[in-house]
Amino acid sequence: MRRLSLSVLASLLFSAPAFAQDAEAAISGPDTAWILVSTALVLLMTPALAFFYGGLVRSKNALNTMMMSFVSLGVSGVLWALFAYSLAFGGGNAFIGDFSMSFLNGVGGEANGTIPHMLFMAFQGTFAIITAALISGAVVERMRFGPYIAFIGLWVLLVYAPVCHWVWGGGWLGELGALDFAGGAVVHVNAAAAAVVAALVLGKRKDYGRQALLPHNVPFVLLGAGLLWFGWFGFNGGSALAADEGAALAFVNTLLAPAATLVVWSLLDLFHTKTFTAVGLATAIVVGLVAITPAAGFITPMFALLLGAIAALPSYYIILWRARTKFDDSLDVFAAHGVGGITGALLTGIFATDVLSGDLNLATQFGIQAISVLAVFIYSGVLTFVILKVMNLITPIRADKKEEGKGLDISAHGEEAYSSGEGAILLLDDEVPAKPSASPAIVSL
Amino acid sequence: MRRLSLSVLASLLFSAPAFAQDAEAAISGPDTAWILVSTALVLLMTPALAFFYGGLVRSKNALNTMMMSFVSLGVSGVLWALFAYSLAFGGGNAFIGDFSMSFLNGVGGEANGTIPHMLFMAFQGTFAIITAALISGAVVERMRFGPYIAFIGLWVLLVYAPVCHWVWGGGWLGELGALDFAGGAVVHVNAAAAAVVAALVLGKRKDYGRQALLPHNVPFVLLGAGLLWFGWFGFNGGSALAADEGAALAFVNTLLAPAATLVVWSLLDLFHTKTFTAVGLATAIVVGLVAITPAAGFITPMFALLLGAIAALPSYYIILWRARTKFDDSLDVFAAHGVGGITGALLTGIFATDVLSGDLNLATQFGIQAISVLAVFIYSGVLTFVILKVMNLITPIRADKKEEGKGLDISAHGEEAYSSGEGAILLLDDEVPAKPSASPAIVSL
Amino acid sequence: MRRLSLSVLASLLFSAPAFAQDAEAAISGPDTAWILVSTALVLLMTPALAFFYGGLVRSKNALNTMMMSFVSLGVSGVLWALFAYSLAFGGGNAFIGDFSMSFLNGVGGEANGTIPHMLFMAFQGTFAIITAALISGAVVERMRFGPYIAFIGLWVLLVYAPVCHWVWGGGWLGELGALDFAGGAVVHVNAAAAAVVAALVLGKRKDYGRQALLPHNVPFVLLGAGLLWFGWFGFNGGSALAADEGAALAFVNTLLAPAATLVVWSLLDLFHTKTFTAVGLATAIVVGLVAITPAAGFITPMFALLLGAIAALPSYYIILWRARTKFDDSLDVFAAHGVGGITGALLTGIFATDVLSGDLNLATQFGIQAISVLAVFIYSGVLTFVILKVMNLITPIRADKKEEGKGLDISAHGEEAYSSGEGAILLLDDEVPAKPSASPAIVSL
Amino acid sequence: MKLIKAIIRAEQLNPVLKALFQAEVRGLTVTHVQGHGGETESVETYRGTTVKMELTDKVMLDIGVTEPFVDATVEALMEAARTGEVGDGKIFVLPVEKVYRIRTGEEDYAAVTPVA
Amino acid sequence: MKLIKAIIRAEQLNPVLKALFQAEVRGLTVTHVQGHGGETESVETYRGTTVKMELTDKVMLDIGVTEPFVDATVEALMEAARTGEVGDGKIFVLPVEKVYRIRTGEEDYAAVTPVA
Amino acid sequence: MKLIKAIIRAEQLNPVLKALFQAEVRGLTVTHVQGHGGETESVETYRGTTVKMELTDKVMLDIGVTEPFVDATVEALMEAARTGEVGDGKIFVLPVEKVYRIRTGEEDYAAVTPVA
Ligand SMILES: Nc1ncnc2c1ncn2[C@@H]1O[C@H](COP(=O)(O)OP(=O)(O)O)[C@@H](O)[C@H]1O
Ligand SMILES: Nc1ncnc2c1ncn2[C@@H]1O[C@H](COP(=O)(O)OP(=O)(O)O)[C@@H](O)[C@H]1O
Ligand SMILES: Nc1ncnc2c1ncn2[C@@H]1O[C@H](COP(=O)(O)OP(=O)(O)O)[C@@H](O)[C@H]1O
Repeated sequence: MRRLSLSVLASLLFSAPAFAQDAEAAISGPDTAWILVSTALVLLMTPALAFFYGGLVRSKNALNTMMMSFVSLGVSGVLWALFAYSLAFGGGNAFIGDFSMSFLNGVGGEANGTIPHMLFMAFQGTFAIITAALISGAVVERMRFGPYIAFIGLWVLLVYAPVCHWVWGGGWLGELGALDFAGGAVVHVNAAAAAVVAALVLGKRKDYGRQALLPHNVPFVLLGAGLLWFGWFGFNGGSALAADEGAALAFVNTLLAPAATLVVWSLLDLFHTKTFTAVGLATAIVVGLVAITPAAGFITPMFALLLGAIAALPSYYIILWRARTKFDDSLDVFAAHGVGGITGALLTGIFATDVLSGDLNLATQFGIQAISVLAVFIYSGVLTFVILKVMNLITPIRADKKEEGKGLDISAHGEEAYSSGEGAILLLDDEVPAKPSASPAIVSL
Repeated sequence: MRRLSLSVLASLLFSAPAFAQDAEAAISGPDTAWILVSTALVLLMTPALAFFYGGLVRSKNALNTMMMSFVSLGVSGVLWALFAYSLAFGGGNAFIGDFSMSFLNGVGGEANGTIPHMLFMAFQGTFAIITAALISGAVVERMRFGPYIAFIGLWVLLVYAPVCHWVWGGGWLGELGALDFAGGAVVHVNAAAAAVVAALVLGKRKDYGRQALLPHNVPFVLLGAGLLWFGWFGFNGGSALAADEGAALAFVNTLLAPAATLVVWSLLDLFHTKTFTAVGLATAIVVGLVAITPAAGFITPMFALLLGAIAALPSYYIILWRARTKFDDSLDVFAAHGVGGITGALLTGIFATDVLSGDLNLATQFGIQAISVLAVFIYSGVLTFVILKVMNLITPIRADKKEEGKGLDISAHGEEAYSSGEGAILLLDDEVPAKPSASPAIVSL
Repeated sequence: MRRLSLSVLASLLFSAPAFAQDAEAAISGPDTAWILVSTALVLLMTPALAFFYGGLVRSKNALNTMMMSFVSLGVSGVLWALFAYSLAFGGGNAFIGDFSMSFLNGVGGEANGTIPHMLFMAFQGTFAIITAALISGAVVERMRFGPYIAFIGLWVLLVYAPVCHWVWGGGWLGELGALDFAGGAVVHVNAAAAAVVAALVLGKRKDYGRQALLPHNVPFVLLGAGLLWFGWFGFNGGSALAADEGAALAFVNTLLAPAATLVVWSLLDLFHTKTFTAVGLATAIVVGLVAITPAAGFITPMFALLLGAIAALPSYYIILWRARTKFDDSLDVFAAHGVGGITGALLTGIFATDVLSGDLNLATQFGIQAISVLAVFIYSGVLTFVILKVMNLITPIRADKKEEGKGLDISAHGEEAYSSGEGAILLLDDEVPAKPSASPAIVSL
Repeated sequence: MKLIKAIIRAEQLNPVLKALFQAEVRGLTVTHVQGHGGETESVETYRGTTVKMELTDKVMLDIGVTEPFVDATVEALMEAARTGEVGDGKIFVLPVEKVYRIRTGEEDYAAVTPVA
Repeated sequence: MKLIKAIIRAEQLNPVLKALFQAEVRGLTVTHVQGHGGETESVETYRGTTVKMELTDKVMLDIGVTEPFVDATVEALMEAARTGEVGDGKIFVLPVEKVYRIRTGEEDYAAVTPVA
Repeated sequence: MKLIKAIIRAEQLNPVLKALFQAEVRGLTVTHVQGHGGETESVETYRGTTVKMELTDKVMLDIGVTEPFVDATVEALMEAARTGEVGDGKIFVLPVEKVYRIRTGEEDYAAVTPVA
């Protein structure tokens, strides 16, 4: 592989982008315009997630949490272009693609469907970036940052790419007829399974269950939720890969489903806490968006409302339950993305217009949907377990107690999120300690 | 009506979306692409407004204020799809639509103009969402949240939908020839009238006029203003309902008018306060955007600059005056949206290209514009008064003095916007009080 | 000129926008849709920059720093429409345009390329706005706000407009064959040269090099970086002025280059500080975006990865070096935009597909690129020096020591970014001092 | 010399300042604090986690005064800070051995002259 | 009357509050502070600027108690705030001349009755 | 034992820390406060509402020292905190009855040994 890819690299680097004449004929301007926008929108979802997650943690871990999303923009983005895109969408077999398009070999301006091939690659790349970042919600406030980076890199290659291949790259789940419009299984169930396993492997935060771990900045959570919704129009609407009625349908459903989730969630909140919580509302938006993702292009708007409303229930009660257990899935990735994604995927098998019209058999389709969810959950969970355990043999993946106490912003990033500069003494060059950890403890009273 | 809509619902739920062959012919890809984007942009305006408003209040009411915008995404969004769209755009008569499209009956992928009908519905829905949220600026820091939700729900159905029908849905103001490109009257004057009445009905905040009530986070105000401007390109540019010169004109005017308002406002600020205030600049952006809204597609860019410049004056001085009165329109919805919208609507009657060219008679058009503004203001004001007064008979709409003192974040949402977690004791299940308000006062020194 | 422009103004104001029939034929819907979106995206970059810069300064200067970006939306926006667009894109000669399109004379809905002329004007206008705002990073925390406004106004007219003309408006650099896809020289090198000179003319902050001047809000820096990336898709992707493979190429490169920069930068950070800094990551994103800007449409995606990776090095080390000197380019505009822009512009001369294919001669093209960078740097630097020195004769451009100590938020804007309202006494009308500075010192213990 | 330490409601700070200035007390220092006393605690919920907030926002004043001013200061505080509801706060009077004015090096009485 | 001023680790605040409440000490005031003592300083880097953070977040408690409660309060603090690592903090006991309850005007002993 | 309470300008904190460390004073606690004294107030305007800011950001130091260190500490403070402009702040020296080091339970002199 090494040799191959290097020669591929060489050929790539020194050939002009392939703007074949006849390929251009098939490219549609409107579709290209819409997917350009959609790709930008999906890219924005990763910074949005950084704020959604970052606001939910304590301020001493705010930067670390945000960085877990932001770093995926680099790591997953680069790996996607180098290998993962080919592993996901290269020919290959029913289980995985191949290396034929590594280093973007043959990924040029020619039409793929009605848009330039490289744009399709980029659009899909933004999905890989956000999916990896989603996992971080389960490991915040305690995972070491270096191992985290290594983990998401490996995960994109070994988990995301094959699962994506199964459903959208010509793999077995797609062949089987699984309906997953924009990534209920590929993105959300996939990330949630990894999150569950990662939370269990890392163990709970030392303060979990003993102290109240409160969101340090709820407005940031709302900002994240607002931007996520905005970006999700590209996620779902763009998955139509055209600027047509299909995109409009996916778009409208992405507006209505979370609106319904929000309403039902607020009522549940009112019933259980006598108040309307803001964190709850932000969570509801995400749950509604997750749930409509697999269904967006397959169901009518009224069913989207219904699906959104239904989806509030399981996620709401799983969160209530989870908070009482020792399972420290810190930011409830499982409840929001796992349960939301499963609910959406299963309901897609019931509400899909083709099912309702009888074109698809309900029992069969529901079974296929269940299989797709199960297969993705198990594969992602098992692989995540193996990756983390192997990594842990090489280097500890969990921050030590002292780092966790002090907060990971200082220990992993050498920065504080909010700082007044008071008591910060400027070090001149010769005073800078060789290694921060080596600075000797100053003995004082 | 109940019976009808249920059967409509049934027929809707169990029929496939209507993607008629011949309808597709009329759908334009570019127009669809642009309106997809525009709808997403307008949706983003509501979270943007949450930050604009949220930054202006005290931190103990930050979440409550933001939630007043966010909750509209759910309540107004769902109601729009269920009934309000039909009430606004259904046939009906000169004053209100009908229930023919309730539950999105007949709102499918077929062309409406050159875009899918359901996309048009969604685009218009985002207008309803933001309009309802705008009102909240007049009632922050003192209105109870439950009644607020009920109020905006009723308001969307009873005020927004009919007024929208008058102007854009085939109603009497449209027939009369009122020019309202993107909602000067429908959105801004409408919301402002409701705001004025709501502020008067609720009364002023207990600290108003006695203490300095300062913005707790001016950067959030600027963030809100920036995102509002960004979203407004969809609001005005999208109102052309096509990706053509008309959209370009509306777009360019939406860039230039607020720029001019910003410059004039800064000069007024310099003159009156010897400084350039940031809150002033953010306000200027909104005022400029409001003022250009009714005119965006009807006037030339140079007139947009002029209109933006002129619009700064009345709003600036109304704010100066308002702050000295007992009229606690807390975040100056009237000055920004009411006065800005009226200025814009009236100037549209003078600067419109068709007026300047003589195709329309200046005096007549100006009169029509004045009538449209007046009619909307009165209708919205009166209905708001009735709704609030009736609601107040059922349940108090204003928070009690204690809640107001403590801040509504804790009393209405059981959360704090910014929290360090110190002094927060985790309650185990059996310790959770049945009702928060029932927790007995602990007697201490 | 005065007389001319007034008559132009008159003719403009009283003539309908020129939507010529035959012009319309040439307008492309998809291209228009994409450039509408791109223009909105580029506009958003200025608020984004406000947060990127604003988070990096101390909280007592947060508003001032943000206002330096926001005010450009007004000043540069208005001046662009009135004169600068014509100076940049009007016929003129090799060095500067003319006044033929002042007051948007003749800038209507007719096709310019495949989009409405006025949309092209607006798109270019958003570039002028952000370029002027970029300079502010070098002068924060010490420049007086009034002179700053005057400076950017003059700079847009006297520096930005001509330089833009040289490269894109039919001027000598374009003629020479300089490749600058979206503004490596026009925007980034241009702003950086002004920044260097402005930092030197103003001198360093009084605390610089003596106290630790820490970012007061790193999440804001990340928010800014995220929104900048999002907006940059319009900046680079929109510069193709069409929704085609060219736009897709520029877009994909804008995704991949910063991803590579981010990875390399993180490794450098790890090597030098043993941590992954968040401020570093945010900076890396900007550097990668800057570097790919001149190259975006000219190189293949694999070369974009390579270019992004390389670009990390010079900027990283220049920042390390700069922080140890007395050169207080406070937010490293030179390192990020100057060095990044130069690296990008030069590598464009090497990696451009036309160069690699032999269609362009490498040595020649590299030389042209070097000339373009040099010419822009010198012109911008010299003119900036002259403007600032002349301004300084009229009024001091630097805040006095007391204002600087107190922070410019209070002295220049009469506001605080974050305020609890405690200790703020409401002044009644008659108590408001005529001039803030005139309030007599109250003698106390 | 005494140091008067008063813990009051945050919302009473402005009237208290006004009352102190009228009592000719012009020098003081204010700290944001959180207090626990007899007030009802609030219950908050974050995603299923219920917490009881033991602390309430308060403001603490440190006022250095010469003996003759002690009573006037305490009276001004008592008057302006009182609402009558539980949670109004406490006043502590502490002995001070020495006071310096940093700007001039003046000591004790002279260091706070305008007050005494 | 004494004023007990304790500087403790922020993360020990909740156990300390619990211990104090068990010792029947119900009135107290909490301030966010930053301390310098024997702890290792952290080094931070911002764009090539390296700084040493001399101060660590701590929490300061001000507790007014009557004499009989002094020892119990100090003991509760010592127990609940101790981790055994450098940086646990200090307790200062200061004399108080007078205490007032703002709500009622009660003085001294009565002003803090439930405590003593 | 004494508790030295100094209120200084926020911008003088770093030089003050340096001076204290040189005077071998290594233990101290810092609080963000806002002070009112003889400084010029600033006037701010928010949408037509004009307010006068009565309080200025300051920093308060609490330093527990043994008697022999009192003078050195006060001198270090006076020197490093002084700018000569109105608003430099005040120093209060309070008597302390007892000091404990939480980590070890050491008392008084021993509790602050390195200082004394
Ligand atoms: N013993 C004490 N020591 C220090 N601060 C106290 C003490 N008792 C009360 N406080 C402060 O005073 C505030 C109000 O006290 P509380 O006992 O609730 O009021 P009241 O005096 O009206 O009964 C508390 O929140 C706390 O900050
Ligand atoms: N002399 C002092 N005066 C005031 N506060 C002190 C003093 N010494 C220590 N402190 C406070 O106590 C905290 C812990 O002190 P330190 O000496 O590090 O701990 P230990 O007592 O475990 O040796 C410091 O961060 C500071 O806030
Ligand atoms: N009597 C006092 N009690 C407590 N703090 C005081 C007192 N007088 C002044 N201060 C504090 O000292 C700061 C500076 O005091 P000021 O009187 O303005 O300075 P100067 O001593 O230079 O005249 C004030 O902002 C306040 O925080």
